[in-house]
Amino acid sequence: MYQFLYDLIGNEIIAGLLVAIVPLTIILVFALFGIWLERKVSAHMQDRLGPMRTGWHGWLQTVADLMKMLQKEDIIATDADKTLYNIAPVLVFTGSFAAYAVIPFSSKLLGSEVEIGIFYVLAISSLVVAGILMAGWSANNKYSLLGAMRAAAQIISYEIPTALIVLSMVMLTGTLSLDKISQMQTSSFWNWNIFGGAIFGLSKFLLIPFMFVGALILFISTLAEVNRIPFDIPEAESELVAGYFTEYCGMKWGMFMLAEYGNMFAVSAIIVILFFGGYQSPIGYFGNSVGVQWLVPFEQGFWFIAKGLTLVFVQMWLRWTLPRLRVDQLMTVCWKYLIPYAFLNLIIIGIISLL
Amino acid sequence: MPLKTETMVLNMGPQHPSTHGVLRLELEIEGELILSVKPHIGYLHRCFEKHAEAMTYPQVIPYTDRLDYLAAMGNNFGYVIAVEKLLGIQIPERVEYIRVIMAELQRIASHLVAIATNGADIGALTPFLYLFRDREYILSLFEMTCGARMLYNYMWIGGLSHDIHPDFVRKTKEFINHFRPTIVELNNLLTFNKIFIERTANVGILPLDTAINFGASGPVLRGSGLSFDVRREDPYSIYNRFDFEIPTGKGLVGAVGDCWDRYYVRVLEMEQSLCIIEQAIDNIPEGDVKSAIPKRIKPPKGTVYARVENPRGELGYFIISDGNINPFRVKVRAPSFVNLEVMGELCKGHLVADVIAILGSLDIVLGEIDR
Amino acid sequence: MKQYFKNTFDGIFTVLIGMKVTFKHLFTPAVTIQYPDVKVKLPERVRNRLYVNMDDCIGCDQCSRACPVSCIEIETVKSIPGEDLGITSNGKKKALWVTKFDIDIAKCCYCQLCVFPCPTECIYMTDVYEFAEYERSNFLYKFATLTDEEAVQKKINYEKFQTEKAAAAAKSKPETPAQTENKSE
Amino acid sequence: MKNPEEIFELLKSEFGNTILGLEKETPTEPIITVDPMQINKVGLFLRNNNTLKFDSLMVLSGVDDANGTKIKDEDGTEMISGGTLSVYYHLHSTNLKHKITLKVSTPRETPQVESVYNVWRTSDWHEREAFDMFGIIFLNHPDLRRILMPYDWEAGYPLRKDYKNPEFYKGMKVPY
Repeated sequence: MYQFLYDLIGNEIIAGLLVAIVPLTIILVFALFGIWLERKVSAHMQDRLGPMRTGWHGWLQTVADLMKMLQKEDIIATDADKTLYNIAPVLVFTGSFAAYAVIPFSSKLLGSEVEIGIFYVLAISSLVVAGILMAGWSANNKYSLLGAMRAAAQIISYEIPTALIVLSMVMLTGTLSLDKISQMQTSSFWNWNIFGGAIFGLSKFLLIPFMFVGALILFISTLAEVNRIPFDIPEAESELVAGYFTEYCGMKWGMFMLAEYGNMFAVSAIIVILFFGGYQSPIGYFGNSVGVQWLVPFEQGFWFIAKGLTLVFVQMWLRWTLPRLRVDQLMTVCWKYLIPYAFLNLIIIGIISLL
Repeated sequence: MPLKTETMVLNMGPQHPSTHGVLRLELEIEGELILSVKPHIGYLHRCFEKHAEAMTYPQVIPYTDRLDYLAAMGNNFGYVIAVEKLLGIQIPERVEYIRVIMAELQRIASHLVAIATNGADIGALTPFLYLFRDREYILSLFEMTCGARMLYNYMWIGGLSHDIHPDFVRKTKEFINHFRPTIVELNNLLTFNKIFIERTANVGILPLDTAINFGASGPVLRGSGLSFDVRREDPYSIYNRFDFEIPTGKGLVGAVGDCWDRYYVRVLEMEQSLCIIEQAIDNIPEGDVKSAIPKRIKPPKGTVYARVENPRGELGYFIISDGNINPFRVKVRAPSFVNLEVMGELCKGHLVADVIAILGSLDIVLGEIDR
Repeated sequence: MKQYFKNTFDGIFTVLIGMKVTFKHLFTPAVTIQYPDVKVKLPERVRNRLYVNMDDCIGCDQCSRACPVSCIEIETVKSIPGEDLGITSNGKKKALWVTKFDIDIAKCCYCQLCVFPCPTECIYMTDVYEFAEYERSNFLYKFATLTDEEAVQKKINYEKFQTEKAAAAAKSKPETPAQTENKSE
Repeated sequence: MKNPEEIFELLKSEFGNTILGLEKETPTEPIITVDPMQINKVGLFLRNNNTLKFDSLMVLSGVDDANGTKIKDEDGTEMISGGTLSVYYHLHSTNLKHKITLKVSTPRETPQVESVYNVWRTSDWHEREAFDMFGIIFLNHPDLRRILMPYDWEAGYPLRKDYKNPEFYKGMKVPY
């Protein structure tokens, strides 16, 4: 994608910018769609209808919200720490937007095919913690301070199980680059990593249960990184009013929302790539069978977004069923349950891959 | 020399999403650990007792509705029994049956709100919507009989303001058949959910002797294991004709008397109320509900203390009359006022998130605390 | 150790049960209605806004005495014997001009205590519940049918009639004791 | 299960003249009047004696008896002087299932009552409310301050019969 544009324009800065525009639009479009989806899913799960007024089934609702947020007055608390207060939302949004640089949406559209894809994603996503701490501290409000402290503890401690599961997958597939991992899981869904990857024989069947356990642990720990129920303690509505972004309003608050939904899709994209075969279609490509070669990347894009959305739906589904954990229980779940299971999983996958 | 840390005073102030009304909790916290809780009340004080001294006896009833605005039928019931005891008049059977049915329906509606807000405070938003949908059935039953949804002024001294609607009996039976499976669904979704149990078991344990010493009553006392219910201890109206058990906290999940027990006692009580309604709905005797309403109510000089089992606990009315048409003094013993005193004891050593869970399990309503 | 695995198993199992319940509700039809377009049909005993049917009202002041928040103010003027004030629906002869009948619906607590004592059932509660106003003064509903000057007019001819009656009584009295005369002028 | 008369005899024999009398003639409940300074000891005895076991104080209510002389001062407001303020204690035993009502009267000018805080912890807020509404001082109560009215409400005690609403409170008009 970048190479193609670079040959076209010649100047790498403009080409780089153009390449960066594509994931940005994807995030914005997904955020608008995600917020609407969340309101409709939560509504129908609770026997109500959700937004119905703006357009058919309220699909323009999020656009209306965006307009409202844009023209809202931007109030800054008088004794808030101005500079930190303004940087925080930008930092949080860039943290989640930067992760999209390496996510391969399809074989053609894959941003920078840098070799250390997954390692880069882990590093960038911890930038969000700094943003949240800044937001909490600079708002000079006791509730946001409590929320920020909780967020720091939660996101940092949940990076360890994520790193362990990613480690076990990298050990299995041998590469760090997300694009290569997706390419290894070609042709049918039976070759997806969740079913033991594209190898044959006994070890494939032995791997399947541990792959399921690994996917579950990754799903839970990334849920905690994105602050979604049952781990949404930093912005617990019923205890801390709105946690670290209590004092924000207008577009700054909008940035936090955008970052949360952007993170949600980025995290489910990572899980899809690692376990559910990235942009590979489960049942072969319609384009190949019909011989229309240029259709394949679009199909890949479609499959990738479809899988991403199902995982986002599961995250929303969890949000509207489960209550919220307490801060110390959150730590016990991470340190006493997820990390030991992730270690065990890592060791067993290592042994099986030696067979 | 340990690091010098000072405690932070956090105001869970009058405007807070989960203080169930205008209550200010002054938390002294160290990090997340709570050292002391000081409740400040009085934000919703509407001088009920001063008003009552200026009104005639029947005019006080709309004011009693506004005490515990989630269980207005129970408040009317208490006040009306107190004045009838003072007057010493005989109530027709039909009125007694209808009053018991209305009080039990109101208990279910009030417990639905208590359970819904307790769940919502801990984060589960979906049960909140399901339970409010069921509560809507009960409110439409009330609206059908007396025209109002929450503040009824339905029970008068000596009778009722309206007779029940012709198809009230059929609709109540419909409600009972609809409501039983939803309790099972609630148990699947929330009561036995591991995260909910984790958040409420062994949190805010109220030992039995402090509960009695603090005068707690209702689900808060029964959650600590004592099966004390005014309908069984000091039977008023015709409650001695119905057989129903008194659910108490048994510590199925954590210690006896923790938040989960108080929550689960309310769920079981709803089922018991359904049984009472079923026993009462079929044999409502015929009769006129307004026959025993005296034209001029002038009770003799004297004092009376009558108490009623409200969904939040034992609601008592202490009325002193000096012989003319206005009561001389009306003192309300509000259950939430007494249950809230336990808050200071319960929250020591817990986390900020537990204060919300404990407050939700105490199920207080600021209307009757501040009067 | 056993408790450890029981916790993990419990955690996963109860979460799945909860998810099954909410998934089932994804397909049950919604119970809410779109309010301004679809309105709930209220039962007939509903008590929302007060209405007074003035031609039945005999100005007996029962309702304003029964009201706990005293939001009903009534002023009446006695009628002169010659005047005819019409008959209420149930055939009772009216004897008082109701010059002022105000209900401050902002203070009303909708308890319906005023509806029961009314002898001619002219005050009752309708099912109108959308009567928001921009100013609080618009909540003072004036039900009196007499315009202001008519009300003043009625007061004047009542006082006039009063003085004539007093004078007539003073004239008829002198045939009996004589000395009362100077007192009555 | 003891009826009020037996309890009265028991208390009379135990405490002698601090128990002032038993009012039985007014309807629905006999009331034992007790000397205000001894209510703490009587309460402890009632709770710890194992034939009585009154372990729960249902309600503690302050009452302005308004039996003093009504004097009208110049601008028509009437003040009551003399007379008594009284406090009613309704006690209940959870396991012996019997109830009793105690009454304590104190002069209106210097209303002093012994606090029963150490006997029944529930009296903490009830006594604060009686103080807030009637001005009855409860001796050695841990923190006797107003509970329902604003803490710095200096316009007197609202539930007294001769209470007049102040014109302004911190610049806000009180009667609307």
